[in-house]
Amino acid sequence: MPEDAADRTGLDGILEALTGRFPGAVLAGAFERNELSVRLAKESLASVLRFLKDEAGFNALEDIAVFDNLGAAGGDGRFTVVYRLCRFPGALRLRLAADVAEGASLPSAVPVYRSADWAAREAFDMFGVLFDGHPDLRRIYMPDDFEGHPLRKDFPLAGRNGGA
Amino acid sequence: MRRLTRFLRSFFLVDMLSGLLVTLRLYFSRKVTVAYPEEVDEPAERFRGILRLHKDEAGEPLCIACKACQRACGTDCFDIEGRKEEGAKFMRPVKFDWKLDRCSFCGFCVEVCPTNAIRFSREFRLTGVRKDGLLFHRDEMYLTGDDLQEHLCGGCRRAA
Amino acid sequence: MELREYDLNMGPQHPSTHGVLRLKLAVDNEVVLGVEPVLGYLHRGMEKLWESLTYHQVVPLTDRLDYLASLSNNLGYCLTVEKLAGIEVPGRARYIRVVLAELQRLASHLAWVGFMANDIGAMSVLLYAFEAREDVLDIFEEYCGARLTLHGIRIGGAVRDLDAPLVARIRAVLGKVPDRLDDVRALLDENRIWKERTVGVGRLSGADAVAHGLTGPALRASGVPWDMRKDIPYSSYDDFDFEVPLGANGDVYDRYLVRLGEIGQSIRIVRQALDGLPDGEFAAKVPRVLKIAPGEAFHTIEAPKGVLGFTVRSNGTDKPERVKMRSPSFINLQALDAMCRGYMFSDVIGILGSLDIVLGEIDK
Amino acid sequence: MTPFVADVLIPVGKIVAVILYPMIMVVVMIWLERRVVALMQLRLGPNRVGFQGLAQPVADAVKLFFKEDIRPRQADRLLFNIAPVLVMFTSLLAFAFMPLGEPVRIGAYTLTLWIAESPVGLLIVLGLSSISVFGVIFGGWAANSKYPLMGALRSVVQVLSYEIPLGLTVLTVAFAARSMDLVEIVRRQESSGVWYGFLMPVSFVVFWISAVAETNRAPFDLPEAESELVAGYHTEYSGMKFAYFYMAEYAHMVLVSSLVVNLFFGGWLAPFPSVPALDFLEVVPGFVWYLVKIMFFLYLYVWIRATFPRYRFDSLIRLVWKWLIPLALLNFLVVALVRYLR
Repeated sequence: MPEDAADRTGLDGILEALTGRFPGAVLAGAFERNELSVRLAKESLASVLRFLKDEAGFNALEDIAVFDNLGAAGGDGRFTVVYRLCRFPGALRLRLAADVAEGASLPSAVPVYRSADWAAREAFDMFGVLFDGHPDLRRIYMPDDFEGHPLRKDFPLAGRNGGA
Repeated sequence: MRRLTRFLRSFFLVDMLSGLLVTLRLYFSRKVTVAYPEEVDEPAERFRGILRLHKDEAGEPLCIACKACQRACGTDCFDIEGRKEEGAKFMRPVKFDWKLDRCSFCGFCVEVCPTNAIRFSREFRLTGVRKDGLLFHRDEMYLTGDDLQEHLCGGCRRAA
Repeated sequence: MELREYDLNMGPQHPSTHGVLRLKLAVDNEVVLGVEPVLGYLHRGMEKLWESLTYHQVVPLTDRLDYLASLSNNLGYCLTVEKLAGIEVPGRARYIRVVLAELQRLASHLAWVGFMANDIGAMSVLLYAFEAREDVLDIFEEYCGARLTLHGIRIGGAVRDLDAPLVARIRAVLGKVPDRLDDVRALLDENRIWKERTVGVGRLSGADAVAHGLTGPALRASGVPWDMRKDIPYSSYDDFDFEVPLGANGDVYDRYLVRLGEIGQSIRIVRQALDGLPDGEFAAKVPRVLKIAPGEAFHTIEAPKGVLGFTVRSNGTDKPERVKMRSPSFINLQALDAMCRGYMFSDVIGILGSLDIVLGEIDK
Repeated sequence: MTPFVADVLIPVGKIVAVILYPMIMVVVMIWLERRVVALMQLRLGPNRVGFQGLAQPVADAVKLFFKEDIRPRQADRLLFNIAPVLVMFTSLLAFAFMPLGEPVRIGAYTLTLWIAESPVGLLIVLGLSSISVFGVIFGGWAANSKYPLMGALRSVVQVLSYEIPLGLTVLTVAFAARSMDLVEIVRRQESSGVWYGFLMPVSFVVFWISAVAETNRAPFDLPEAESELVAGYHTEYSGMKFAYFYMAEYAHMVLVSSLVVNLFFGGWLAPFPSVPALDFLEVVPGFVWYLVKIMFFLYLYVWIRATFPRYRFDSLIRLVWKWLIPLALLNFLVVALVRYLR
């Protein structure tokens, strides 16, 4: 998969712009496999997304993935919520990661990206991550009266209350 | 001028009639139905039918109970125990339970078996009426053809 | 007697929801005011299951996501794992994968044409499309022994080499598919009833489509030229020359034309791949117990339904820490509500069909 | 010929024959439809039960007879039970006025192959066929569930709007034959030597399109669109009641086909009456010709169903009000003018 240098400069520019515009927010920025990965403080998420979409031209939110760091070293938040953005044409990839403590919430991306609606609902259903400002945050796969969040690391594998 | 031809074509239902001609032509064309019980469309040579154990020419089971298949299986269908007879070179499986209803025919066990003992057969008739028909013990792993059908579907009236 | 709208429940057992999908429709007489899909009826907890299987054992499970295009799911997952583990796939393996993926796209689009036509009433087209698809499934059966859940693509390459008789058979089938497609096109393309039911229905502008995160043929029918095979090429797709069919006004008719166009392009790609098939190994040497250093990789491919993405996170053991799948049908289905507003009840069937969703990959 | 035989035996015999005739045609039609659609779709269709699957309809009937006849609890009992009977009854009754063949001379007595011959036979047949719509409405509405209700509403609007072009084209035939009596119309076609289908092709085409829509058949089968309304107005029916609806639909199709044959293609006349060279065709009895023509139109029904997609509801209504009715009116005007000038 050819990686031309142009990709890098494009992403460099964005990293500088980000750190410039949101000094406190950007915790870390790194290049892995020709993708720019940026760790953010969760409060600044909505404004960063707004900036990236309107000014930096990242018109597609490809995916919202949640990782459960139960027991891992990551102290400040149990869940890492990763936003995968992409810019067409030019196909630049960006990874925004924000840590969220259990039970805490983070600003929802729905006002910026319409396709974040169900992705956020799935994140809530599977992990219990709360999104502020989400129009209709309820379970998407599990029945509404289901307790617990299946994809959490501490979700019992062999069934609960007597293996029902 | 183009509008006129388009109107005439649509007024005289040309698009409908051409559609009718297609179905008429196919009405007389070769049919593809395979009359199943009488004609059987033999599966491909590499078809993943039911898993069968094999014996070597001398009639000795090839399986050396190394449990490589049990480890490779994603849906843990195998339950194997081996024992080494006195003077025998390899272990032999004493217990070789395999659950057909858990198997997803992924073929990892076949790929990982060192002695090529377990292989796919081309048998695709796997319906049964008895739950224990789906559990195969060691000797039942060698059944093929009618014996296999008897094991799978023993209780069914039609088989009798 | 005051007139009021009522809500209509379509599914989960309904003849044309392509699987167990339930649609709550707010309907005023026959005009649709709102559509709310209800999901979860086919949720098997794939992502939880994957966390307790080894990297290799996950491959047969990815077949069951989009069960009409199992090879694309395999390809998406395997590429992500190879990117994570830094496995180099030999040239021949990459070409074989392109042949298999494009044949799978062919089969998936043929199945789609059949379902779509049947939903709008042209039931014979279903049989013609499936008859053409049978030949492609026979190739798969001869290649790796299964027809639908193939897992013919493994981590590092393919499950078997493409030998000469199989290549000859593939070329023969590629020749036959267009004739059966001519029958389908003769029945549908210019038919006034078909055009009445599809032209201008479920229209979605390019900007809206992008805003909704739509991908795949449905997006390209709105005139937005995004195709992962061209924008972020993978598995040596950039060696082949093919066009990306585009639609003009993003209605059901354009999605129909785009998918038929893509069938033609897939045939072109497979021919080029077969002609230029390099020598060498059909798969890289990958250890049976594959341990990957902690890390995370995200990779997308152009599956028949849209952009299929996998995020794989490893923790050093032989089992993945987490595998997240970005399902194209899941995101595309979100746009259904925007597409159906103001249209008639029977159009909802047409629009839903034109999105080509598969519940296996939506509910995971 | 004792009066008992003439007044009782023969009429009863004829009535039984005219009741059996659509029943047999329905059985043949069920088999024909499944076979023809199958053959058009590259498959064989039923060929196991009886010779080439001919006993399949009988097997279906027996199955339906023994199937549990479920009535939804919230259904309106009376209307729910009346609907299938109403639909079946009107379709069968209309056959009484349908001439099935030319009168047969047995010794001194001429046996007329129809039950009743009335100067307004055509009107009665049309009236009866539109009454069967009530059966559909009651069936859909009485089931008290959403999908059948939508099927019934669709059927109401569809049948009512398609009756207008139907009526107009039938009028043109009555105009040309100067009578509303079906037998007279056929005789008129014999004497004038030309069939009205060729004399007035526009009437025939409009009549045929409206007839297909009247019987809720593809491409106008919206009231029972499988892919949309699950099964339309007869979703909630099962067992014998469903069999009634099922048979009534086919009986209605046979009725409309025989109407087309009598009005436009000279009921029992041998083809090309005016061409002397083809007189040897006269030797074949009228009833056979009548059957051949009907089979062609039944085949056409199935052929169309296998080929075309289904109209959407509003396009269906737009088609009739924008195209068929103006065309029918224009055609009626032309026929009236020709009639007046000659």
